[in-house]
Amino acid sequence: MATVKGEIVVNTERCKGCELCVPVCKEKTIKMSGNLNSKGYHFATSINDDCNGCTNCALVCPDGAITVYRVKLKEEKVN
Amino acid sequence: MATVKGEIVVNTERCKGCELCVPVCKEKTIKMSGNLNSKGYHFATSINDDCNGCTNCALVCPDGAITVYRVKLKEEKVN
Amino acid sequence: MKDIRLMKGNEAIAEGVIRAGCDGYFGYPITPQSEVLEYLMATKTKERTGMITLQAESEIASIHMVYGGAACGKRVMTSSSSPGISLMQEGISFMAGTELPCLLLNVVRGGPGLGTIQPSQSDYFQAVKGGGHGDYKMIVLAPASVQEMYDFAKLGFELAFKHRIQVMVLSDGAIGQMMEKVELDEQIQRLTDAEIKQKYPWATTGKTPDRERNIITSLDLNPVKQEIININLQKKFKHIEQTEVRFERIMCDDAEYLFVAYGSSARICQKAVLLGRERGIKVGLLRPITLFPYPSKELAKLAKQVKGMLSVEMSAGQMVEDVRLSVNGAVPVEHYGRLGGIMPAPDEVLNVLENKFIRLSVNTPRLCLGIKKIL
Amino acid sequence: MKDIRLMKGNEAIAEGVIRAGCDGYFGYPITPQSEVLEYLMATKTKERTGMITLQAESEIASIHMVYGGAACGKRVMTSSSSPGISLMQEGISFMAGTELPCLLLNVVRGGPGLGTIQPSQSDYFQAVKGGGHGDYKMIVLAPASVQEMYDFAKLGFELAFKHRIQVMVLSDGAIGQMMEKVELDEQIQRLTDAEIKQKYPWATTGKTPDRERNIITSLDLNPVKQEIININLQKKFKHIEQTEVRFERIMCDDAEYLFVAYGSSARICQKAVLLGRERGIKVGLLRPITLFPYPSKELAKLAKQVKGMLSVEMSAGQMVEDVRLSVNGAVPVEHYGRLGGIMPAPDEVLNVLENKFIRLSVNTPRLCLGIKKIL
Amino acid sequence: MTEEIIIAGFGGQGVLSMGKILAYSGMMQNKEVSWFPSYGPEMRGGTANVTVIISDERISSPILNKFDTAIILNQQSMDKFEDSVKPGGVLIYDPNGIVRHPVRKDINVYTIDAADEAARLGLSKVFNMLVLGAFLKLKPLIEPEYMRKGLEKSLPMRHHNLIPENEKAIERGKQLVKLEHLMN
Amino acid sequence: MTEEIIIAGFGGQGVLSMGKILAYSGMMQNKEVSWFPSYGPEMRGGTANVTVIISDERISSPILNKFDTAIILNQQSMDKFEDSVKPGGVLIYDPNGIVRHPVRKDINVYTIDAADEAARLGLSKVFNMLVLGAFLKLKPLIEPEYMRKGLEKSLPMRHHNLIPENEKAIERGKQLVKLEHLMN
Amino acid sequence: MNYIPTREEIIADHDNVVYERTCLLTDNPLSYCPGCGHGTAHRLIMEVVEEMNLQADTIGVAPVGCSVLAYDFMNIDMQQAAHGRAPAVATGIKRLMPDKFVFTYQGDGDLAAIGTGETLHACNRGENITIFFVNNGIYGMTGGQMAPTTLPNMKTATSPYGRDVETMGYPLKITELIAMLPGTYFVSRQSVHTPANVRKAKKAIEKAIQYQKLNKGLCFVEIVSNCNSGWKMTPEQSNKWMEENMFPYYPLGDIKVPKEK
Amino acid sequence: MNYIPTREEIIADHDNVVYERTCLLTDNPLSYCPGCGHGTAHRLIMEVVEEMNLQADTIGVAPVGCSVLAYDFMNIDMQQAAHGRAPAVATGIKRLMPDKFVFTYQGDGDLAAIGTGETLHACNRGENITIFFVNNGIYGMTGGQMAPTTLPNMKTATSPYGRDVETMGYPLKITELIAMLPGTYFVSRQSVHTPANVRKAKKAIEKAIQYQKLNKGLCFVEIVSNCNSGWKMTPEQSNKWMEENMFPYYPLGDIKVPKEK
Ligand SMILES: Cc1ncc(C[n+]2csc(CCOP(=O)(O)OP(=O)(O)O)c2C)c(N)n1
Ligand SMILES: Cc1ncc(C[n+]2csc(CCOP(=O)(O)OP(=O)(O)O)c2C)c(N)n1
Ligand code: SF4
Ligand code: SF4
Ligand code: SF4
Ligand code: SF4
Ligand code: SF4
Ligand code: SF4
Ligand SMILES: [Mg+2]
Ligand SMILES: [Mg+2]
Repeated sequence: MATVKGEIVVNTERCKGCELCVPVCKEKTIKMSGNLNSKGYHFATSINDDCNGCTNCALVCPDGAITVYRVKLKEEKVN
Repeated sequence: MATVKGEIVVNTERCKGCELCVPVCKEKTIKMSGNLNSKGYHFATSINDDCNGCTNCALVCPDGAITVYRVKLKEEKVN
Repeated sequence: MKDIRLMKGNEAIAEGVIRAGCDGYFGYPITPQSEVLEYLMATKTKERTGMITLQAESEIASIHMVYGGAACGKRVMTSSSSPGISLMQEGISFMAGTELPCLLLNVVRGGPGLGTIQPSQSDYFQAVKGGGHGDYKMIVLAPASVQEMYDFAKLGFELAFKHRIQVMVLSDGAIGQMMEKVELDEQIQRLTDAEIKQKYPWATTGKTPDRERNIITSLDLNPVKQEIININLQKKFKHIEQTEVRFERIMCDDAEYLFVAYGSSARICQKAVLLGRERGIKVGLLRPITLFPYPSKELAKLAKQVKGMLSVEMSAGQMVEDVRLSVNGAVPVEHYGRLGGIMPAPDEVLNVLENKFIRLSVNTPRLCLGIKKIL
Repeated sequence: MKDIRLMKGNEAIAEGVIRAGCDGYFGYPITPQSEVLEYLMATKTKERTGMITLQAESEIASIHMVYGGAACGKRVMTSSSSPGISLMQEGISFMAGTELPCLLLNVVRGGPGLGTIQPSQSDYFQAVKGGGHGDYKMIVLAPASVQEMYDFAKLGFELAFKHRIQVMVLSDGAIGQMMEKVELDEQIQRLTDAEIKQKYPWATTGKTPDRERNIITSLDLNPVKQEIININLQKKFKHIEQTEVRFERIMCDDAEYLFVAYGSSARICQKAVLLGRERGIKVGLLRPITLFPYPSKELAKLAKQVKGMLSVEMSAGQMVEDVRLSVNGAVPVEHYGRLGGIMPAPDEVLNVLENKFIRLSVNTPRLCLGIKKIL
Repeated sequence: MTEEIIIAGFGGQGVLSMGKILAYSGMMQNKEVSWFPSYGPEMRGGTANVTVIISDERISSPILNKFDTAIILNQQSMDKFEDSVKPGGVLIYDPNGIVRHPVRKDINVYTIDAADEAARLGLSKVFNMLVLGAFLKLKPLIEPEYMRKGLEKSLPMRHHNLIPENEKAIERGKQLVKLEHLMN
Repeated sequence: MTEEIIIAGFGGQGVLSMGKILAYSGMMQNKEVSWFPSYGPEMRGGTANVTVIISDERISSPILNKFDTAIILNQQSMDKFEDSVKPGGVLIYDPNGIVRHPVRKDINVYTIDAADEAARLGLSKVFNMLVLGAFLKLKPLIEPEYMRKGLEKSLPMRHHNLIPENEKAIERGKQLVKLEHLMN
Repeated sequence: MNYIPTREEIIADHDNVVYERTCLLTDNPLSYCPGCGHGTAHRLIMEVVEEMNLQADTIGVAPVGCSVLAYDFMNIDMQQAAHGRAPAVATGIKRLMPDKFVFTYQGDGDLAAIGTGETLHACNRGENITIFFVNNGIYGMTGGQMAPTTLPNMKTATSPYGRDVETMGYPLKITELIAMLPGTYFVSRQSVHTPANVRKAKKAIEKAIQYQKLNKGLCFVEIVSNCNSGWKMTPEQSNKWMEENMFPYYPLGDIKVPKEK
Repeated sequence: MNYIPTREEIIADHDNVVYERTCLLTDNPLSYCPGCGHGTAHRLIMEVVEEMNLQADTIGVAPVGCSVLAYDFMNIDMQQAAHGRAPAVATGIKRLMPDKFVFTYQGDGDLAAIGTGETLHACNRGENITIFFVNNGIYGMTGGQMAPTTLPNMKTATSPYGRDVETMGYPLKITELIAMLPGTYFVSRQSVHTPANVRKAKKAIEKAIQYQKLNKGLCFVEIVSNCNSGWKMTPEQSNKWMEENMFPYYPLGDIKVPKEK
């Protein structure tokens, strides 16, 4: 059986820390980093493996900072 | 028995000969004069005694050239 | 066979732009120049050459339609008269800032405000010094005949594209409304989109893979960059001052006194020159054809030769400042003007010249209305 | 107790007009002057003095609201910055033609076009020569401090009503945005409608049986009449030239070289004068306070005393023409300008002065960017 | 030679086109010509006038205050233009509808009953050609051959069939013109 | 005496009001002052800066390219303004969030951990007063009495109860400032 | 030898006047072409102002258009506004003279082309002014060019082959648009070419003035009118043409009437 | 010693991309405040242009407003128009380059205040252009002043005590007005603050572009958006406030859809 798994990559320099991507993620995958980017913004970051690649976060990101990936993964050695 | 009788006075210098007063007179009292006023217009003129003072002509006159009078006349020696 | 017609100035320039390969006209009616739009509509430009003619909802819309078209590398124009041109000042400043070529026609009438609809030359400052905000110049052509109304259509577009600059034809109600003989020349083909793309690589014609995107903007939030942009703009104006000055010398060679006049006034002064010569006065006329760039050098040269210059304008004294700046005190410069839509007569201006410089005539000018005292 | 505050120039003029008994403000936001409208709104002018403050839908609407109010004899004003002022040129010309008093504020930014939002002085020609159509002049006041922004509100209205003329305060982004100390004076009562009717019998306040109807118009279709109207207008301007010139002389008495500068540039030149004196150069500053009427006589006088004049402007060379016209060749006049929103530094302008006239310094100005070569 | 003419009357009388035909004919005869109409709101209320100049030399101002000839076709125009005829000049008018006749003694005054004649002919369109004929009788500046060329140029193709009629009217006008007053 | 200062950081850090309090205080102490903000679209993206000049003489340009002191509160401002400190001048910054620290050797560099301290105090509002304290420690231009008057004038009435807190923060800031580098 | 007065003398006595030009029209002859509706529109407005005794309280604003000289004819204080800007001018007046009756008188080019922004925003702000809008489907003054209200296929100086809606746009029903704005209170379309229409138009004008006195917002009365010169017809023909062609596009009647009783 | 890729490495492989910033947005960082809807609106338009392969056929017009620098972000040929004049500029372009896809991108101050006339007349002429209208109820760029679309009682820099509709006018529903004009073909109001709304908005944008290719007349897509800076809220608060306050006034959805199938 295959599962859909997603992943996001945040362009931390483009991210302005608006936090709009956080609530739209049903998987609660996104949190704001404690670190700052060079503009001084706390950037968004992925904090778990639950992303399902739904693209919600990327859709609402005003700065186009999020790239979303999705694959069908074979169920392997889950532990 | 009294009859309503009217009369119009055309300010011939104001009249521009547009002829709009002519058709609105149900009594066919108004005709354009063969003479010209100083601006070169054939002016409107009253040609009979049938005016009933309805003011139609004055209402449509764009140049405010018509004054309308109306009296109740005692019926006298009609011949 | 030569195509010779009797045309109004306004019709002549309309015919002129069609034949000059104009792509689009956008304008709004105003006396005394509505015939431009009317002529273009009547002649079916779309069918004749493919040229678009559109009546806009206002002069402001017109100038910004011109902006949009010009930014695509098209030959576009608008026309209006004084109040309408005032409304375009922001748009003109934008075109200056973006260096977009275009042809603008002002058929000047008497101001200020609604003024009269009669001919005047009181928009000189606006055209030449810059009625809009910021440091900029347009090339300003001053036709003195219906033929020149026609000719300056082509010349105007040529200059506009050569220098990426706005060219204003500064005419007036007399030149616009009068009919005179005009000799027409051949139709110039409109450029194809492909030709435009090649000739004007700056134009917004759609970003293709072979080039970076084109941007038409007059904004730079960084003043350091904006200063460089502005310096380059000023360099262009300097270059134009050195290369594009046009003027006509009429009986200047032996002149002791000089009329300086453009447009309608120049015609009157030309007659006055003849009258003057009849009276034995060695008078000449310098007629600036370009008001910017101004024939300052020529005037500076003439300043060494003549004893006085009279700037004759249908204004309270505008071009006279450029005459003074040109001669820089070397010779007395006086002004004579009629206002509100009145044109001076040839003997009138000659009398003024005599009074101001020669003082052998005791006649005060016939129609002067006290104007001499105050101007 | 004196009421002293630290205020932005834009706030100061807003407070100034309230205290000068202004009846109405109409305006549209634009950087760098939006604080004028914002301040008036925040301070609740309606409650304070009964003054009306209204945000219009555009600058064009603003100037014509001003027209309507001014024609009723009210003290009204608008403010904007360069592109917005360009949009008002038709309206300004109408106000000139109808001789309506009003106060206009231009907080100039770098142009042309959208330009920058930084300070500039490149709208001099527009303000002084007439950006609108027709022969007209406004009184133009050039504040050089926040205090003057405040003061010129009252002065502006006084002059406007004294001469039935438009008064423009020609400021810039630096003066508008900076905060400085301002000393405020007492509130002047707004005129009642009855007082207006009596003081300004020309105002459209409703035709009562005791007078003929009042008409505010700039139109006369008869050019002969229009010429008379225009001649009278010109007489008024001449009168203003004779009576309302204002300027400041700074260390001019023994000056051998002269800066001529207004507004922000004048502040910089004032510092440059001190620097120059330290370097042993006898340099002074003439600061025109009124740009129209221009202090031409004063400059002509100084031309007999100094060896050279340097017009310093944040423009490509506009006021310098008036300096040249004033001295009429009697002394060399040079120009130094920075563009696009850049302000020159005191030592920079002093170096230019030295280079141009004294030639003992070999330093080229620090920030000159090649501008010297072309301007 | 320079002839400065004002033609003034009503809209609808063919004032502007009369001027245009005159100017075009002059141009065909290789003269310098100018034609300058009253324009814009001036025309409200139906008045119309045009200044035509025909000359051997370059024409300076197309707008004039004084004229060699005034052709006047209604009272308003008479009131306005009688005074602008140069001393010694010519004034031609159609007396129909004129209540205040010209009074100047230093000019030559002629009349032409063009309106009546046009009505008689049943050709109201040729009214202006009759008047033009009167003018050409008094000022034979244009040779008939060029007059025809002028007509051809100034009338649209579809009206060219009317040219002979117009020419006839011009000839008729030449006959109809009457001297009223010779200058003192 | 003339002190030319740039304060640069984020919107929300109280940059403009810090400058205003400084200017107001200077004014109360009878100095000439000017305060010139970055304005308009420059502020998009949240940056804010203000030039404050305090002087004994009339101030010429309120806009400067070089400063005696730069107070820098984020990386973007560091990138922009480090170079504009006059040789021998002072640069004060809060190192929090700064990744590229100042490198110039011809100026005096100080730090203040104001953000941390404000967080520690639980009073994010006093952040800018801590920084102001640091500046006043290094450039004691304004006497405390005028500082208070400046606060009174520049804060709206309803915030006057906060003045003691602000004064305390200024004092605390004076203690916290640390030298990083003395000019060569 | 008793003098027997003629019938005319008996009747045309001042006491018997039932209709006379209002004294708020000056003696200046109107500058309009014969048969032009502008004259009637002027007269009606002035009649109402006279009847409501508002001369001293009225400030009118003339546009640029054939009625540019309205101030020569209306015996009230007037201002001449730049082309299209009358609503802004009136706003300036009314805001500063709130007790005056302030109106604009505008043509279709003035109000619906160049002045679109000022018209819409004055309406949207609910300025307590009255706008009289004379829609003749053409630019009369400048010689009969196309207006925003010109009908499809109608010939004008700038649409000599007829208005082609594809390239020149559609006749703009600006009155319907502004009626949608909450700032307008009373919006009506009338004509003045027949006695009955004149009477109705006068009623609408009366209402528009009365509501202004109650500060209800902007009142707007459109008068569909002829421009016989521009249309190149006789006055009578033009009125007929208007009925047949203009009214279907611009139907007469009230468009927005106050809701409350 | 086989290298075992991490989970991230396996997934975040280029082949697995399901959402990525379109290449028609440049690398320049957007100049907008964090959380501002302008960025999303830009992205959607560019995505559609990319997907429809229109880059070489597109000419965009930037307004004066926060999006004045749109040309720095959109990788297409663009013109920057004067405040309010974008529809006129676009008209000039489209008339002369009828085969191009021409759009304007305008704020509410730009489109509905100073540019009212240009907007209305471009719509009325049925110009074959597309207007994207970002309505945030405020003048973002100049620092948060009142716009024609500002809600009643809403506080802005020039209505610091709230918009008083009596004196400052009513929020202007310009979109509803222009939908009434025969020249407009497709008019829709959208938002971009949730994933679902983003998807819908993109659909509307697609339609607006497709219809332009068919020369159907003017297409108009309003995007109700936040200006969190001007409203003085966090991005999240502002979107909530927008839902609660803006949407009731400016309800989302299609306003005018083509009649034919
Ligand atoms: C700024 C400006 N643009 C154009 C004109 C020319 N102009 C005068 S009146 C007019 C249109 C008049 O039409 P309308 O408003 O319909 O009035 P009407 O004459 O038909 O009553 C125009 C375009 C002008 N005076 N000012
Ligand atoms: C002629 C002119 N007037 C005013 C301005 C100032 N200005 C710039 S943007 C703007 C309003 C912006 O608001 P909006 O269109 O709603 O765009 P937003 O910034 O909200 O996206 C104004 C008034 C200008 N640049 N030009
Ligand atoms: S793609 Fe969906 S699941 Fe993954 S982080 Fe984004 S919103 Fe969450
Ligand atoms: S929505 Fe985009 S900009 Fe905002 S926090 Fe998330 S990644 Fe950053
Ligand atoms: S008042 Fe009536 S009846 Fe008398 S003339 Fe006029 S229309 Fe005829
Ligand atoms: S309606 Fe008036 S102007 Fe027209 S013909 Fe009759 S009286 Fe004369
Ligand atoms: S041109 Fe038309 S609108 Fe103007 S006065 Fe004549 S008929 Fe009336
Ligand atoms: S000011 Fe408002 S509209 Fe402008 S970028 Fe910031 S949030 Fe967006
Ligand atoms: Mg009309
Ligand atoms: Mg907005």
